[in-house]
Amino acid sequence: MEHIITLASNLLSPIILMFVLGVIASLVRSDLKLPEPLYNGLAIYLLLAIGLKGGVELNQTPISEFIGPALITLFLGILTPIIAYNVLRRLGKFDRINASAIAAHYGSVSAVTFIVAIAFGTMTGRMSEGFMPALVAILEVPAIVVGLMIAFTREKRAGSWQEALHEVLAGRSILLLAGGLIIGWIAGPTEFEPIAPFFEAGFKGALGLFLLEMGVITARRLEGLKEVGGFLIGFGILVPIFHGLLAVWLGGLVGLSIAGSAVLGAMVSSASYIAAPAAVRIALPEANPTFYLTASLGITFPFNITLGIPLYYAFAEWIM
Amino acid sequence: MEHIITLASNLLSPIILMFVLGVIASLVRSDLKLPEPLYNGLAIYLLLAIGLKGGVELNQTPISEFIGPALITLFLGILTPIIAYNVLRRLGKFDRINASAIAAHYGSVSAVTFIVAIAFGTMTGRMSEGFMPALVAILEVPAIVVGLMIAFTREKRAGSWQEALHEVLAGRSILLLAGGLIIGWIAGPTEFEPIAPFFEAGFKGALGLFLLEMGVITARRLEGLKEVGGFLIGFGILVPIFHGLLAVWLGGLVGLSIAGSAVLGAMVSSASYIAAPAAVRIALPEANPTFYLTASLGITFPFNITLGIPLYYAFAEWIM
Amino acid sequence: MEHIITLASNLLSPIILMFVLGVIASLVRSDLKLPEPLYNGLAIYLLLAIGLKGGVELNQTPISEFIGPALITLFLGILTPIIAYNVLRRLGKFDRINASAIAAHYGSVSAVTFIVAIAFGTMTGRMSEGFMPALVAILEVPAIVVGLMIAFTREKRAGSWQEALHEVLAGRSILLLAGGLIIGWIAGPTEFEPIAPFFEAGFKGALGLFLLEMGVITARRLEGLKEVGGFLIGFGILVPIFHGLLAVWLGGLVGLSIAGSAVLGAMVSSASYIAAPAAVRIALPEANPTFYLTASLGITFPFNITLGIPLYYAFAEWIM
Amino acid sequence: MKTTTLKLVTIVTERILEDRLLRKVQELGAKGYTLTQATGKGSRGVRASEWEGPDTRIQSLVSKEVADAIVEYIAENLFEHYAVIVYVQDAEVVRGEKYI
Amino acid sequence: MKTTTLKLVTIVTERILEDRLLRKVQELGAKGYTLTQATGKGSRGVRASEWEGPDTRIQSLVSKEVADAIVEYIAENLFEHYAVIVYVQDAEVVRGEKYI
Amino acid sequence: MKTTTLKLVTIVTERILEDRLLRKVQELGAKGYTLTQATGKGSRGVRASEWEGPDTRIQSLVSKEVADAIVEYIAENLFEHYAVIVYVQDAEVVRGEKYI
Ligand SMILES: Nc1ncnc2c1ncn2[C@@H]1O[C@H](COP(=O)(O)O)[C@@H](O)[C@H]1O
Ligand SMILES: Nc1ncnc2c1ncn2[C@@H]1O[C@H](COP(=O)(O)O)[C@@H](O)[C@H]1O
Ligand SMILES: Nc1ncnc2c1ncn2[C@@H]1O[C@H](COP(=O)(O)O)[C@@H](O)[C@H]1O
Ligand code: NA
Ligand code: NA
Ligand code: NA
Repeated sequence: MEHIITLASNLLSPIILMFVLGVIASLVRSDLKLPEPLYNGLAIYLLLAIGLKGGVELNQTPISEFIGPALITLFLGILTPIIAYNVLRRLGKFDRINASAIAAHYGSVSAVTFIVAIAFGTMTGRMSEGFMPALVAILEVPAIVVGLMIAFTREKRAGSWQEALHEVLAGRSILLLAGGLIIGWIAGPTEFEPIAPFFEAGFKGALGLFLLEMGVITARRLEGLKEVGGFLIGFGILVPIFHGLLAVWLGGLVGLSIAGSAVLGAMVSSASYIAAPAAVRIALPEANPTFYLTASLGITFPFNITLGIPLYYAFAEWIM
Repeated sequence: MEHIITLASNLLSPIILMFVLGVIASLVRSDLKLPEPLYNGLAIYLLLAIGLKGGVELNQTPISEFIGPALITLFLGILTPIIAYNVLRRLGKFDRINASAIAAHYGSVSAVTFIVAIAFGTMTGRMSEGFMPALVAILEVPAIVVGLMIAFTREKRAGSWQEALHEVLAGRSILLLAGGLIIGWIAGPTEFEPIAPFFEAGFKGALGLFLLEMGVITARRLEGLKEVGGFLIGFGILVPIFHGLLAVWLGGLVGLSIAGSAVLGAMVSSASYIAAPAAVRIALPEANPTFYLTASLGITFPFNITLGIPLYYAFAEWIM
Repeated sequence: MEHIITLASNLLSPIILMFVLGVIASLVRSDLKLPEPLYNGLAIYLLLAIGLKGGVELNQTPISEFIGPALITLFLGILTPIIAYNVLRRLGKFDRINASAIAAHYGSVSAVTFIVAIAFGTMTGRMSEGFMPALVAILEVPAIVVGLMIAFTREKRAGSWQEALHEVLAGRSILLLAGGLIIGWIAGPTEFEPIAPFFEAGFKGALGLFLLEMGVITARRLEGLKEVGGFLIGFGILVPIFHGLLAVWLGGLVGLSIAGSAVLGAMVSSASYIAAPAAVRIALPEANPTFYLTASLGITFPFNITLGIPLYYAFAEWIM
Repeated sequence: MKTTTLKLVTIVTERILEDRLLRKVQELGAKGYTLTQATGKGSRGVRASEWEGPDTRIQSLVSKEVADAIVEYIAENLFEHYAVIVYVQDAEVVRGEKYI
Repeated sequence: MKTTTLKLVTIVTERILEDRLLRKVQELGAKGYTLTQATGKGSRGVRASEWEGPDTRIQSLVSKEVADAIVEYIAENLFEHYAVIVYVQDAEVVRGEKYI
Repeated sequence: MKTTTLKLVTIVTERILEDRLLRKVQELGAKGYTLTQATGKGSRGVRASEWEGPDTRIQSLVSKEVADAIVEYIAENLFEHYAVIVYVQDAEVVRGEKYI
């Protein structure tokens, strides 16, 4: 009963409803659409804000608390693309290129899903550990490397492995998250104060505006659903649930709080749709973008921000 | 005396002065100009914020209070384009196409005028009813339909009636206002709180920045003044005053507060320059945009935000 | 010792670190880059905010306090380009065109350096006089006029003197600063209140985001360092220090506070990279942009915001 | 490398016509198109990017017949009431069969 | 549909020259123009869109004579000191008299 | 005014290829290029400007040989897996030696 209330409170929270508004706008062929530079700017703002805040709180955290979660995140970043790859190959009969391309996405992380998971926690009064953004940075890269390695080990490929790696490491998600973390960590709470109103008070509203546009973009991806077939749709829901619950459980084991485990679950469960697609497009141009984009953006992302996140929180509460 | 003070306080309020700064910048051929994506993004922000806030307050309003104002707004949305059309045909000797095109604009509503009217109220300590944004949504569409119907009844036209209607209904003004209202209504005050700093605290400043750019755009329209002739200039001031005072009076009759009646006056008096021009351009391409854009954007808009709004407030106070 | 702490506190303040992050992003060839319309919009916001705040405080300042600093600023705006010109001609053996082009930049002012100087003061608890933004407006124009006059006096030039002057006077920096000052002055503290959250609370964070992009832009200019040679690099550090210390000293003489003198030092020391380059490009197309842009943007700007500003504060404290 | 000469049709017009024109152009046989934003000035005066957004510039690589059909459609339906310009140029492509 | 062959002049140059060039182009006989934003690289190095804004790309459909005059003006007045490129192509239009 | 006829190569492709292509185009002999943003539709469906940013449109004025080399490079390396279009047109320039 209580979980149904939490679920409803997520589904009816303004930021999720803004996402729905974006979906509707796209379906009725409205001209409602955030201008691209603004959408871009909001992404920069959100990533930097998350990084900064994480850094400020990391500044106050004994490093010993952080080691366990960091290692488990790294481990999950290597394990989950392997799981995803095998499910796609064995059960889904995907070819090696497409399977590894999709696997790279599901091993990596969606920063927006992470942010929504944090916001869901604070809105329902459950604060996760301050160092969670550092985990996002740790989770983002390895899975993409693993995914591409699977594809590159046997044959010579058309794409460029080094360029793809550069794309991820020098990509703005990593730079803003890691940069923000370091800046926040150096600054600490006192120095952060003057810029806090900008980066903290406006945060959730800006996230809502961003999700409005994410809704528009997601809706466009729905067209791909017919093409990708039933298997990938099932994959895009069940594998994230499995990854998510696994991560919640392991998170609990290494001492994360309920909210922290749930957020880790959301992170690990989520599929990348910014860093991974860019890297995969460069390294594996033969892979079909319709598969990985429809799955990560059209299926897993909306599933996670609506149903997945409350589920991970519920599971985290249940096991602790 | 007191009214002169209110008038001055409007004319000298920072947001109106920013509008003036925009006009001046344009006249001295400055490069000062908000980049288009930003102007666009501000419009989205303002409409959504107004909708959200309206929804949150509607959530706390008994529906019975809302029925009267809603019906009267609908009635005014049908009446005012007919008045405008007849004035333009009979007194102004405009042809049917141009008369109905202009009428569609004057029946519909300018969201920015509405927002300035609300802001003027709160700045002078007079709160209007929370559900006013819902009235904007009600007022926007009918007049455009009526205006186009007048043009389409007798002859077959070049433009497309259905596309024009789609343009209005799926247009972003309606989607953001109505969507914001529903989201705010579902969310209620508690759920709205986390996103309030973004949508509420920043609101008036963002409006100022938006008006800066409106000033630039308005000034460009002033060139059209020579072309449109004296009649349309008079029309653009007197008809809005008549519409406005009528609406204030009817607003009072159905139980709106002083501020509520004044805001309704400003809304009804205002002429659309976003939804209506787009719809008219599609449905009535033969109509001359210089007429309807110069009138609504070059004459009525600046008149209303400077002199009109204080006038409607003064009249509302006087009759109640 | 205390000064070293202040210096560190500047170098490690989040907004300076964001600048560094931008530089790093550019060096590792990241795609991290604020979209141009956003960067542009932030510039408008910052200039307007500074103007408004200055105006509001000017409203509360007896005009007699303002006369001295205003005159000294005007004097420095005429003196510094002459100093710079002579150093470049006599010591640097630059030709007349390039010397006067660079001189125009070093006489004029960088609004961002000014803003960082103000922010540094408030972060370390030292408020400068409220009318400082008015001094920026006074300082911006004369130096450009003087610089161009030097070039135009002897020969007829290819470029257009009137167009260049129009570019500066109707340029957005002047319009926003002067316009903001007047609006803020008319509005006063009470009328300013409703828009204060937007223009005040968000200010420092927005400055940080802006500096991130300034870092990206500055890093691109570093390529020019090889071309411009050692003399210009020395010039870009030593002449600003001399101008800055001179201004701090004169600021103290005319009664400015410690912080006010330091901010005046930063202003006078800084080199323009928005208004001056545009004017010089129009009036002196023969001048090589690599010289003046590399010097002002690649050398003096980063020097000032990291080391220069703490130096001017330290000197101001020391002499008073 | 074997090349074919095709026609590059360029249309600059009001944003409001974008959807309608793209549908029409494809109906008339275009297999693809490229869009950019533009502002400009013509017989109907300055078209700066204001509330209505910038104008749209449509380019499509098509066969001679399709190019003629597009130009004719625009001349007959849009010239009178809309701000629009259309012109046709030659362009050489490889794998030309993809575009016709 | 009767068509005329006109000249399409394309100029890519610094934003700062936009106003001046547009005035000049019209003085020389152009009846209209289309503007887009561009960045690029040439003999004067990379022109990325920075504080100065992106470069401007002016296209105008004009008669042969006007095209020559525009190219000549640019060659004589702007080539030396500004980042600028200009080239001329053929383009077929209907109602060609509108543009000359 | 003496003019030369050169080739104007236009490429529209995914943003992700921009850096690589610009490097290659210059390796093959191009002395400069102009970039604009574009969206569009082709055989791989609609390319709207989303998270990936808009497509990139590269134009370069080069000699016939360089044009051929660029087209060949793209046909061989990019056609199969990427959204890309390339076409070549004539363009007259003054001081043509600057671009070859
Ligand atoms: N001679 C021209 N050369 C280039 N573009 C033009 C020309 N005339 C018109 N245009 C473009 O076509 C649009 C509509 O022109 P018009 O219908 O003549 O107002 C203008 O806004 C320009 O973008
Ligand atoms: N060969 C070329 N092809 C296409 N565009 C060029 C070429 N050369 C120069 N440009 C454009 O013209 C601008 C100025 O060139 P430049 O004056 O040579 O530096 C560049 O920024 C490019 O946008
Ligand atoms: N026939 C065409 N005319 C103009 N542009 C095209 C055409 N076909 C494709 N394009 C452009 O090339 C891009 C890639 O095309 P494609 O590889 O066929 O998907 C599209 O997004 C369009 O921008
Ligand atoms: Na994942
Ligand atoms: Na109305
Ligand atoms: Na200076």
